[in-house]
Amino acid sequence: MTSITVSRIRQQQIALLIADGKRLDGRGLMDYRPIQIETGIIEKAEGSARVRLGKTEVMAGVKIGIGEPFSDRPDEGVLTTNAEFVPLASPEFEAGPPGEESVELARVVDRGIRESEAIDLKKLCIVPGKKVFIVFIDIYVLNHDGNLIDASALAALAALMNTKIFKYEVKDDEVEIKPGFTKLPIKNYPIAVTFADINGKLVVDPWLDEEEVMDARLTMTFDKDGRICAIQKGEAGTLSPKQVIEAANIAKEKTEELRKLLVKD
Amino acid sequence: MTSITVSRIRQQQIALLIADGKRLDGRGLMDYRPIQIETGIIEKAEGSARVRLGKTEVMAGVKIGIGEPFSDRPDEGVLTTNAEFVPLASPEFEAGPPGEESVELARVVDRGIRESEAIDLKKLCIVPGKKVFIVFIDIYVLNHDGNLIDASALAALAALMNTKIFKYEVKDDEVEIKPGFTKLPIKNYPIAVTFADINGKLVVDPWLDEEEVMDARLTMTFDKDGRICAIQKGEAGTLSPKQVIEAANIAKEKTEELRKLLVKD
Amino acid sequence: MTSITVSRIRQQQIALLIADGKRLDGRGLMDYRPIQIETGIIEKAEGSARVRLGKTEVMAGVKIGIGEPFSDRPDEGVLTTNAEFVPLASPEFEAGPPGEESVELARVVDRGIRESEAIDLKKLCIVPGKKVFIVFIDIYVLNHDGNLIDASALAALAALMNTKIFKYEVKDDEVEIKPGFTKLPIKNYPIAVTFADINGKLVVDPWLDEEEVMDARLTMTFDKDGRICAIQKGEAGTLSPKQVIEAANIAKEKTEELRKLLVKD
Amino acid sequence: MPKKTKLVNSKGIRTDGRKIDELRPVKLEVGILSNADGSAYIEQGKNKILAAVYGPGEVHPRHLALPDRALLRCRYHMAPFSVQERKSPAPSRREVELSKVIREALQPAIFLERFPRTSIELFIEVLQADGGTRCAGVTVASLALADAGIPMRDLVVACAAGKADGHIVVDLNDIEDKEGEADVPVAYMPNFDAVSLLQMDGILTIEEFEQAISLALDGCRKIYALQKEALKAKYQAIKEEVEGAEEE
Amino acid sequence: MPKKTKLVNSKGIRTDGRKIDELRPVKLEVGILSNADGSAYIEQGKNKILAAVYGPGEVHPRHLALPDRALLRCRYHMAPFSVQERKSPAPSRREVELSKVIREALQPAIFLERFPRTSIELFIEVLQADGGTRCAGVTVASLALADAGIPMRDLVVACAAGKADGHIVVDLNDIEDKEGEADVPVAYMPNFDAVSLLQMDGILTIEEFEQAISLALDGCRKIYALQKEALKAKYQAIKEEVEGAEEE
Amino acid sequence: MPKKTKLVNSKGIRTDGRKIDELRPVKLEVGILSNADGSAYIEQGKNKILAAVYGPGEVHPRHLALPDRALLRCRYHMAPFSVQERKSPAPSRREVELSKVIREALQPAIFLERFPRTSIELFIEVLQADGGTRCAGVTVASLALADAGIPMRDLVVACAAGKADGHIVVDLNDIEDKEGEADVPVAYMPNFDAVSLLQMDGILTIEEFEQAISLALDGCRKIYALQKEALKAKYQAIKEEVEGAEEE
Repeated sequence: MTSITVSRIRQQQIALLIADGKRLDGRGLMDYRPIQIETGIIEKAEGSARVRLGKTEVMAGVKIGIGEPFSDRPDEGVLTTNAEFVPLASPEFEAGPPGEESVELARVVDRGIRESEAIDLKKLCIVPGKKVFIVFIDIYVLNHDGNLIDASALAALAALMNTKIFKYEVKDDEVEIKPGFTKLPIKNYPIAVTFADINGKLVVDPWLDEEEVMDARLTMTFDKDGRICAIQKGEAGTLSPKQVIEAANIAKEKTEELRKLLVKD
Repeated sequence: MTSITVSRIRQQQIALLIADGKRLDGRGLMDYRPIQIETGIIEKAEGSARVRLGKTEVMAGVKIGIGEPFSDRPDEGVLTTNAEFVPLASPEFEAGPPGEESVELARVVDRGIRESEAIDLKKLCIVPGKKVFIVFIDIYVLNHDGNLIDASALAALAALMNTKIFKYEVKDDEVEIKPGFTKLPIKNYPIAVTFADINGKLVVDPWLDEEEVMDARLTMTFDKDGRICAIQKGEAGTLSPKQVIEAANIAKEKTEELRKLLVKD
Repeated sequence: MTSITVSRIRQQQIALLIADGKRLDGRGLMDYRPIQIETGIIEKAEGSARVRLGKTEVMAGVKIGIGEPFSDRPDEGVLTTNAEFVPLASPEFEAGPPGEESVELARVVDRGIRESEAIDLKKLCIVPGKKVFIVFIDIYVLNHDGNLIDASALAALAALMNTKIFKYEVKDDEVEIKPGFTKLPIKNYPIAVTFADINGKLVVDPWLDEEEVMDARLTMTFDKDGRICAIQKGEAGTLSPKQVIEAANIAKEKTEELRKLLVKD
Repeated sequence: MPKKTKLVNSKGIRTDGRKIDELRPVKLEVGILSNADGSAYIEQGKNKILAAVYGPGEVHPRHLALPDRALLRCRYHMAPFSVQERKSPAPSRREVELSKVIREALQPAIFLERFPRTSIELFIEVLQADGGTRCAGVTVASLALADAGIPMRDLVVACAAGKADGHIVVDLNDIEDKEGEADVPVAYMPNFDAVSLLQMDGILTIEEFEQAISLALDGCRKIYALQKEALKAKYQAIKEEVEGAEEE
Repeated sequence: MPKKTKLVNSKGIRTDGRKIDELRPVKLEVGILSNADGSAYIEQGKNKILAAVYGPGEVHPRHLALPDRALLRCRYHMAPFSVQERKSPAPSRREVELSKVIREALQPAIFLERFPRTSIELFIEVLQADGGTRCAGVTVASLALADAGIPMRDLVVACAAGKADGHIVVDLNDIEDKEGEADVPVAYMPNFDAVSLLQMDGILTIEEFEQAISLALDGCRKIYALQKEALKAKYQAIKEEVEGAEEE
Repeated sequence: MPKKTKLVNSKGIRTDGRKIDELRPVKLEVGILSNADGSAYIEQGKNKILAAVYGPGEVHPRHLALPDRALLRCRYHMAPFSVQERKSPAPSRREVELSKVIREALQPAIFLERFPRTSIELFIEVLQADGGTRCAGVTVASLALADAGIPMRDLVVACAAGKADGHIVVDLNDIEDKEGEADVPVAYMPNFDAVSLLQMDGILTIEEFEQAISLALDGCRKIYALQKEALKAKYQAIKEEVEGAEEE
């Protein structure tokens, strides 16, 4: 049987190594694990992607529906992001309604996409005030080995970039589906980078064992123009203001690196 | 206090007798308990029936509402079947949302009615794509002494056959209720027969004590023309393919017998 | 840490004193604790009030929405009353969906308002059968020191009397909000008086320690014309018919007294 | 709502032909469900209500057990087909409130202290509703408790009175309940002259309220006699069964 | 629903080019998730389904533990993006039923009695649905159990047969499932000639049903061979890894 | 959404008359609810927020108890009437997230290890919301914890900064929060120069972000002074009460 509880000795080992600028799995403090991205893997979804970040595995599926706009934004499509900690991903995940961790995950990923205006929601209006496209992003965690946020943000963006919407015509306010597809209009490419603070030292892309010993977690999401579009600090530890600024500068660089996996110049 | 746990000795007794072709309550292996059916007992419901199968007692009520059709069947009424294991029926039933057993019961009864096209749903369309009749079948288990499926299927069919719909006129897509009633259009008469496999022997209509010792349960529903319209195997035991075919032939006969209780030639 | 469990000795003390016509906190049997009412404290709510009854503290907020009328009352606004036992009010309150006590509280307060026709719901119709104002009363218990019903009924009425509705025009069945406000049309002023029966003696306005020893609780709500508009007996004790009539006569007087806190002649 | 119906005519006769102080026909049966420890059935007008009792038995979850008495739990529930428009089977706020007041109405009659650390579960199922279901529910639940052999100080019986077209009337039916001016349900233990449930909605003067209470208590006393008959009938039936068996 | 599609053409060829007794391509992989104690993946047509097993382990909540055997729990669940219209992640009544029948289909194969007071948790996630997900779910779950090292009497394998355009056909795809005349999913333990899941909806004569069962069992036997291959491939891979390691 | 409002005018003055580095008026009160073990109230602009603490006390359910420290639980909740459109009392996903980050913001300040196997329950109720409720919630919760006598390393204080009409501004009000370009809530323990909550939404360059952090920390330090005053006032009041009592 698998146990994901890290023994005390291993915890000390991890922390000691990091103090020394090393990591138990051989990575440098600012190195990501190997990343694999596949898209279009679920033909029935309008968009889909699977991201493997080391042993962490996350899928994102995009479904397009038709519904009503929010009353304060009558001419914009609607984005809704949901995350499931599928119980096959970890002995600690349970079936049932989303817990606070999966709510946080979904909201952090959503924030990056929303604030960077990654999707051109204005172009998803069908009949102003009445009918708009709804973009459902469903994040599906299949194997949890740490840093779900970065993997999920990558999977969500990859799935969006892969999304096709059926063509349609509007007749008397009714939508008629026509043959063919167009691409979901994508305007920006937000990328999240997550740090773990372990005994005062920052590392990126913590794996599960590191997450178990980390004091604080810090996620910074940058848009394609190198601007921050979302931040989330997590866990009960603290960071100094200096660390935060330091992290921002590293994250900017790292997001540029990661963005190249999805966006070719 | 009543206990529904069958003692080990009694379990052995039941199994030994059945091996011998006999049953503890004196029935033959292929005999039903006495069946009583009353209809029209709930005047406020559009249709209703109570079935007593030995000490098992089940009510079914039919309510007719008006709602939207499913988008893929715009010109058909909607059938929805629900079953409540009312806690007064058994010390093992609990108040609360339906558990897997009552979901299964409702779905098996529903399947028989739906697949045999017992209700002529086309005739329940009011305004195509907009307004149709919704037929709510509510199965209410009042005393559980085994074989809830057959009792419920009988009660549901009896209640449907007993159902009246108010007359109406459509004006500008609005429904106006008129005086008088018409019968719910019934096209078929699905009847369920349930077997218990006890140590490799099949019996029909298991009572509660037999259900506690049975290895597998098999329900076969036949329509008025002697064709199978629903099957459900239950419990963790297995059946041989030969047993299954044997059961089908017996069930066909038995359903004809039971159907006569409701449908007079 | 605060404990709200009253010790046995204290219980006997309370009961003995009451048998003697006295109360532990020095009040007469038919005296209320000091009452403070503030209104308009939540500027974002259309109406609001806070009531302090001794150490009991209750807020009521009124929000106005627009929705559909009930089909059997197409030309009336809709009233809906909800009560939250906010967990900061008592170590015995828990976060989560309303329990039976908060449901009862909301329904008793609602009954007084509804039956006395305190709100002129006819004047809250916008487009008959289609659009009406919905009046949401939310009762928020902030500190529980007994007699939540009377405090809540007072807070709800005070909030309603304090409620303003935006002006509007109807164009093609659509509501257009205009500048300015009108008062919510109030027709009646229901006031609740609650008794505790302790060893056969009635007292009004029980505080928490008295509630813990009371045998029965009796709430009587009177309208501005001295007529009863709601009654609720609570707890597992009993009352004699004579006590009930006696209580009604006292309650009539007491409600007149309390009403003066809100309605000036 | 426009009041469409004349509830009491000039001769003092109500929509269902009753006089103002006349009860609807009441039919009571005891011991009709085989699994429950006790059960009973009532028809009062078109009300059709079943009650069943399980217990005293183990408490689940255990931490709810009381050291000095039995825990009484009560669920009042309406079948989806019991009312005009299909009711969702999930408990409504009304059902939550009625479960509470019915439990509190019955509790003072039961010697709960004889069964510490156990629970008594009471289930009331309204199969058809016709006004006054909480009162009929108390009446039938009381019989189910007795049938379960739960020791009681007295039977609890309930009956409503109210106001319809200006008249104080007893045992309101559905339309009187909905279109009448007031409804006062009362539960009562006759041997103790003790009211254990009392509610009111509508508008009444104190004088009218006194009258209503008095009419409701009269109603209670009449139904109490029927309760006792129903129990006697049950025991008679048992006795005959037993004696028949002995003679064989 | 108007039947728009010709499901079987005059040459006996189905919409996806298969003959009536031909299975869809099946791809099986064992041991693909690192956290689970056992896992497997199946593609059957466009079905894409993952299964994972945790256990035997502690039972939560504890009072559900069984004194004489392991508690088997099973969740069949569809991803929101697995079907045409987005599915709410909350379990539907259909998923509740399928979780039950799948659990009952697998249970007879497992030596639960060897692990009293523990639980075995089985999770089946349908990533893409294309008709026959419950059967593919049983097939892949069986491999996940084996991968977890849970001792089993036999692998359980499942396959449906049914009726489309009057023909009895094996392994229905999505459109045959929806527009065909009948669907008969069957789970089977070949070494025991034992059927552990059997359902049907649609309309069949007894003769057609016999044919369908026979075709379904043929399908089961073919997939059973693939299951064993997949397990072998997994152990081969492990063996090579180990030996590779030894050689280094 | 069309940006209708000019958030900062040409003189650098904001919609509510403040300068860009000016806080809204803050009013703090400690110890205002009699049942809670500790409580506090904050008004910041039109925000009106109550916080209450119960504990350390028994953990329910027990299996959640931690062997080496107290379990801190936190519920951030908005009253239905606290916002423009009535909010359902059921917790929204936003409230779930804020409950988590607020708990994590306060936890490092508390000596939880002194109370193993107990729980500390923190309830934050937003009675009126006006932008920046999570920060005001942290500030007031910190006082409630202190009022409950829970030993703390430092008070936690929180303040947001953000960007409105191109200006980096402190302590955003409702309209700046909704129509501004970015919002950066920060919680801080001044004695340790430690950030315990940090979020951002909107768009900022790194330079703007540095400025925002710096402004937010200035805001924190100012509110920290008010927190300490409020605590002092409370103890002064107690002291006077006690001394008054002694003099009598």
